[in-house]
Amino acid sequence: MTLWLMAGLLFTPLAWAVLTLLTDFSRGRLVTWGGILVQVLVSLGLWLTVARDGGFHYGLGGWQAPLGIELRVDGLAVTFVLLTAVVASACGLHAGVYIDPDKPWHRYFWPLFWFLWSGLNVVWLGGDLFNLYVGLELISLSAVGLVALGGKANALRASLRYLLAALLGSLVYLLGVALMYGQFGTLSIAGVVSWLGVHPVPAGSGLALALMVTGLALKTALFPLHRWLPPAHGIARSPVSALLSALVVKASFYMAARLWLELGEPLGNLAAAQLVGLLGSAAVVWGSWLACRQPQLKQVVAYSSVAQIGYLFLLFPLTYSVSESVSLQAQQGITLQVISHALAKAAMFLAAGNLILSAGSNRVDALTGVSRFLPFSLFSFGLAGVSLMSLPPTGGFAAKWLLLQASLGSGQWWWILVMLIGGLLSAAYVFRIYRASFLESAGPDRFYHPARSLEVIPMILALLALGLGLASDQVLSVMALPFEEGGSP
Amino acid sequence: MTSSLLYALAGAILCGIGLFGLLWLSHLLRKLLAFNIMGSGVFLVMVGLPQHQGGPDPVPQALVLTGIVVAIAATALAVVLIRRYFHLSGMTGLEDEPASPERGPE
Amino acid sequence: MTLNAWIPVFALMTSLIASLVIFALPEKGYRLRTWVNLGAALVKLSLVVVMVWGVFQGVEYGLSFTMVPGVTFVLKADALSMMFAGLSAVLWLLTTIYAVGYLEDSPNRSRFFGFFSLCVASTMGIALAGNLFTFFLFYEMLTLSTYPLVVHRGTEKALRAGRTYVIYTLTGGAVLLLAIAWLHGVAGDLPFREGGHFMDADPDIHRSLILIFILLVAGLGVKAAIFPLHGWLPQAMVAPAPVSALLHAVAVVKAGAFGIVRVVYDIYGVEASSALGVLEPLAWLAAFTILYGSFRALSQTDLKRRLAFSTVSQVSYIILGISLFGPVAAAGGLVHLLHQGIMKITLFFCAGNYAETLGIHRIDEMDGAGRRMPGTSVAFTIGAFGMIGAPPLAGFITKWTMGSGALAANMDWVIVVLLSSSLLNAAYFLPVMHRLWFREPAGSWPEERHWGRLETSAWLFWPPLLTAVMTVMVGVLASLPFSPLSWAELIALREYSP
Amino acid sequence: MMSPASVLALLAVALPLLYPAMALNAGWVRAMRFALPLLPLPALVLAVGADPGWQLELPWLLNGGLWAMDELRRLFLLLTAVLWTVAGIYAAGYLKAHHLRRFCVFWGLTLAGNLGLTVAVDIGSFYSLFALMTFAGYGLVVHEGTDEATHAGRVYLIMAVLGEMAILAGLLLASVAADSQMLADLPRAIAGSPRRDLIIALLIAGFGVKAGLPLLHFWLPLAHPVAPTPASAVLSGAMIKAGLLGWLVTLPFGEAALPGWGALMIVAGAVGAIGAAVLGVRQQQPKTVLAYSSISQMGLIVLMVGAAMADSERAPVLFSIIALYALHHGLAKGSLFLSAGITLPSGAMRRAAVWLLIALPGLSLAGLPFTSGALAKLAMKESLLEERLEFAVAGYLSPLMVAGAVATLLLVLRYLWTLNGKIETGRNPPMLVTGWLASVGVSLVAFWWMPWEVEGLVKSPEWLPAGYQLWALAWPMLIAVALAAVALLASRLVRQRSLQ
Repeated sequence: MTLWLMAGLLFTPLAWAVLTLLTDFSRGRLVTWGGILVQVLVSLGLWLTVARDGGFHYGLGGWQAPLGIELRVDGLAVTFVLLTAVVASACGLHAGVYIDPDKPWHRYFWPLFWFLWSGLNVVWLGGDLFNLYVGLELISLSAVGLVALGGKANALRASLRYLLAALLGSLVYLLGVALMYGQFGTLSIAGVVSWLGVHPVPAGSGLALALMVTGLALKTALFPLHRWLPPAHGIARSPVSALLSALVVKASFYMAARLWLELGEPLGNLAAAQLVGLLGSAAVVWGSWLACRQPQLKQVVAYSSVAQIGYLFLLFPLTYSVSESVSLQAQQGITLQVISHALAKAAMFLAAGNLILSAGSNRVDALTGVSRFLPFSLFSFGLAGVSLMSLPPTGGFAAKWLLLQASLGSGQWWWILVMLIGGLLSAAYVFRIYRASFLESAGPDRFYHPARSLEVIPMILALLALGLGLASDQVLSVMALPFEEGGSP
Repeated sequence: MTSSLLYALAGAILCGIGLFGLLWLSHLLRKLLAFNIMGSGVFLVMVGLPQHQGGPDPVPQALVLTGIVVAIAATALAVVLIRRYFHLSGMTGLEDEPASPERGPE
Repeated sequence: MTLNAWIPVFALMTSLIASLVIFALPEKGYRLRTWVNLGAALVKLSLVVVMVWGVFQGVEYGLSFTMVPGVTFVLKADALSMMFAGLSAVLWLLTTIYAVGYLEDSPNRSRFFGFFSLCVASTMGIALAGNLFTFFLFYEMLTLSTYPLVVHRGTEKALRAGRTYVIYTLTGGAVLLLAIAWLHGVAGDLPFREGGHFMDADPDIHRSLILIFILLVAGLGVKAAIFPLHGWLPQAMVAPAPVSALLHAVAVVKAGAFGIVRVVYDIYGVEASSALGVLEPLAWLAAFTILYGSFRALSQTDLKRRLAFSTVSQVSYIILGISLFGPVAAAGGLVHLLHQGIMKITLFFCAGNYAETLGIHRIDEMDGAGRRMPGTSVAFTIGAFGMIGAPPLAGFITKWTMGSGALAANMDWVIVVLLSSSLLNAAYFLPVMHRLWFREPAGSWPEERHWGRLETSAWLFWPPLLTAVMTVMVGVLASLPFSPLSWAELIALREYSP
Repeated sequence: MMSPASVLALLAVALPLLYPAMALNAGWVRAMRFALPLLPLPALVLAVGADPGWQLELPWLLNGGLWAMDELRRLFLLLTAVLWTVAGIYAAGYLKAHHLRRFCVFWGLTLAGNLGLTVAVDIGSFYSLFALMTFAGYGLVVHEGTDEATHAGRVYLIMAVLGEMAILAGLLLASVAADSQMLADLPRAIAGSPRRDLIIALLIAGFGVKAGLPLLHFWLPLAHPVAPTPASAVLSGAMIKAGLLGWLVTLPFGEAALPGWGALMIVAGAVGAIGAAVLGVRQQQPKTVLAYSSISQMGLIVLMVGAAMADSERAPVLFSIIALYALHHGLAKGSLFLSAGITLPSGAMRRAAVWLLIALPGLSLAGLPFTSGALAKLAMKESLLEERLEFAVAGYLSPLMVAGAVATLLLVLRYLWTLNGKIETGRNPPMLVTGWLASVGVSLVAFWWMPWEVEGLVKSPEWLPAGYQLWALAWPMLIAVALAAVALLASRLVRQRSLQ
């Protein structure tokens, strides 16, 4: 059973990718619909398995580490697998209607989409550093491809910039991996941890961790390494932007977080943790500030991603040399932040796509009067915005609450200020959009009606982000499932 | 001992050169080449460093092989994109193009 | 779970579901929308009546579940929540009727009524919230659902007002969140409990408690429009009249005041607050706000702005009442929660009627309007006299009770504040009434509209009259059981002897 | 089961209170006009027919309502009901069609307040009805809509609001001190309260605005002339007495001797009685003169109030005399005000008769023998004899009363003089004449059958003053006539000289 589930998760997406590579856009869409169904079912199945039996290690094809591919299937991983299934399905379904099938290069959308999905699953489940690298590269390359599908010179420019940043990040990460392997002789995170349990910490091994985190931070667009993100996310087609913001940046962050949580305590130091937190804070403030000043709708949303990503890096100071319960709160908070941001940002980009489609322009001030015409998409956008502002009862709020508690618990009150200011700044840019759309225009309405299905999808995502806050305890309880010892170390 | 350090140092130097090129050069193809140099440096570190534990380690060899495949794929993608970009814009660098007005819907 | 656990949820859901249905209805579905609105309002009212009776009998309504680790979502009906819930249920019904008439033929009604219902759902949630966390949840929801109502007209002015509103309230919300989180860190998840939690708090945390109290009041004070956090309120009067009515009488400012009541009574406990020494500064602040609001109201020429500053002043009565130590003053403050709502909604309804029927916005245009619109003007007069505190109207009961309480608490200066405020109220309301009844009209009205037999549309005509009758009734019949005063006394009794 | 008296009391207040609802229908305006005299009828029946002692409990009202009637309240109720009835008849003839409905609305509300406050014995309803009367009275004052009326209205309102606030504060303090919501409990509590002087000051000042206490009287000479004549009559005859009643039911008479406050009130009364005359004789408007006369008369009453405050033993006796005086003055002053609005018939005989009827209530005020005024003045004199009172300034009371009597007659003469200059010849509406005649009638004749009872005074019209009393009444009047003659001559001389 587990075998089938694992295979279904990791390899069938590749199969869909190959299948869709052979057909045109419309047939690819049919294949994708089937594929989405399968993927969602499989993800759900794995999630239920873990929720029932607890997490486990899994050696793919019977091979064990170091040469085999070792998977680590725990509550957190399956939650992200499920999240990926939800968000990617939503984006896929949306894209099927949204993307114009007549442009020839659009037929590459589906293969890239599926490569991306399989790469994400690899990252969520991957247990050793190198496989994570491969998964990450798979994600980066397909993401770059998806951005390039915009077709225009701008899109290519953004995608090239993205590609170079991603490659640089990968190499820095890989360098860290090399040093790590040279130091410890293993690629498995669990292996490194058990090695450190026996031996004293070798001098200079912090460098490996620093390199890996830096490379991943570049791929996650942590301030000041964020410059590549807004053009890429802003210029891509809306479903692509949604995928990128919701999932792709999370993949590299997820790896950084795993590294930090396992190795941060022995290899890191306080200054580094605070520095990362500081950069995250700067991202929150600077990203929100820039989001307030963007003339174009999707740029606003993209800069908002920069800001929201900043929150994630508060994980580093809030888990370093603090009590167990504070660390747990911080981890839970960050996890919720990842999930709620994924849902909300996907909803926001998809809704923004609808708004742009109907207003016929990407500019914020072109939205004047759209509230009379397109309240449904606007409402989705608004709901997602509520989550970004981290107002209750959204998941964003639950996340912020836990982070506040963690900051208070560890006495690091300065992060509280960051969170409050960040919340207010995010309100500023979200309300800027509301404001523009509430303005009554004198001229006649000339809006285009997007299909109903385009409007429903972001709404569902936004409602999920909203409901996450109410159900966050349940969600977190699955993540915290005890890890079944017995797989390979 | 020294040989492994030598490999590692050489790798580090290559990395440095590549990084410099990647950040400093403006022509896209040069950037791409710099990326490849940097990649080579990383691979060198990877295979070179673990040797001190008595003879070649098979794992890094396998990893580097995979790494090279990934790097080739990336290079290929980059080349495609650079070519297409050059066709559309006539430019070989990523500097901000002269005043792009209203971009229209997407 | 039993039915009793679900009744508060139903009460909350009626308007939430109504809101979703209304959003889904097409703009043209005028009749259906009206019926959904009114039906939901009636259902909610009956649920609240059931709960009021139950709470009086001592039945426990409520449910709770864990939302975020360590924090529970609690809905609970106690005497205090029933006071607020009753207010919002009754006035929602009337405001809905009014709004249907007010927005006849205007665009975006679907959006308006959707958010309107959402706003009421938030208010209900605030009333029924069983701990600060739940309270905060609905408190922020209220901010969000009122924004579209404030900017409903979509003019530059409305949007500016909306921006001010949002800046104020969200900042307040952030401060409140900080305070709640801090309190949670200090003392854990505290349910609202009569008598509070900090009766014998550890002296070590006194300093934190005082700071948290200040933050809580600052956060809540934005919505309650306490000086100097009141700036948004006068601007927000650009909203349509039913929104102003709701904002001033039921939802927003009341939410702030209600929150402060909750904090003082059910979190800190009045004795602990008094022992911490935070009550007296609060009383001074409230007293200053009362006078300040009245002074500012004097110089306003726009009717709704004058009413807005009057709200600034009046809401602080509630806070003044609860920050005086003693059950009588507490009853006076609490009862004003209802009284101010009823009176102020009357005034705003009337202001809306003048604007809609005659195009009157400024006070100097009101000459002789009493002859043209006697019903509205009678309602306005009653509301204004109530505000002044003329007996036997609602405002008098407040002032009398609060004054008695202040004297019992040996805080004689409060009498001076009460009387000065009455004088100032008289100074800015009596000239308006003189204009209404004793000046000759200036010829033609700015924009007159006619509706058959009545002076204005029936939808607009009856709500203010009903609330005016209520203004008289809650005053005259103050000693009946279930009158606001009796209910407030019940609450005060339970708070002071839990 | 409610007693008939309680039902009547409810009806007495409810009828005028609900009467304004008739204004909703524009077609009923005629009915409203002719309903004016009917409004106080239940109260009249109650005052005349029901014996004091009934109680009406209204536990649902405000902080618990209680209405009842004692001897004191009965006289005030009687005065109020009678005066409003005759003024109502008068008004039905007097009013023009312009803003008639509005006038009727405020008339009804003011009446309801005025009647209700005399039977209310709980603080809440007393104060409520008092405020109702005050605020609705504004409508009567500014009814004409002229600039003078608006100005007068503004002064009236400002002073009234200040007065209301003072009353509220006083009642609040007293109520907390007494821990009771009943007026009857207040005097004792005030007397024993540490804030005694503050409360007394507030109450004196608050009710003093209504009662025309010197320095709080400014609204009176402004408001009375500009109000419609029937409204002036009730303002001056009945509403001004509400302030007096307020004092009587709240201040701590009989609980503690307050010589300081008593002296202060006596000084205030003296200033009012004489100062008002000094100002009043220089006025040109008949109704202004009457307004000053009211202040002057109230000054005399304040003298008695002061005496009652100073000497707690004598307070009960003084109370009944104060009530009697108030009744007498209210009826006579009402009649005088109503006479300001009539026109003279053409025949000489009838003119003379009308002038006589105009003058008689005035002379009654001055204490003309065989009138209610003589009775009241003598009773007052008796009660304020120096040997009967035990406080410092008691000795000044007699001379002050004499001076007051002189002042009274001077003002009446001045009124007649100015009226002579203004009065026109023509026909009167029948209702107007009826109302006026009725007022003269109750003042001169019906007074004797009214249920006042004062220790040592015989209640009958056959009562003849003894010789010494006659002289005591007459000599101040002679002085006044002489003064008036001198003034007349002087003004003639001045005019002749200025003509040359």
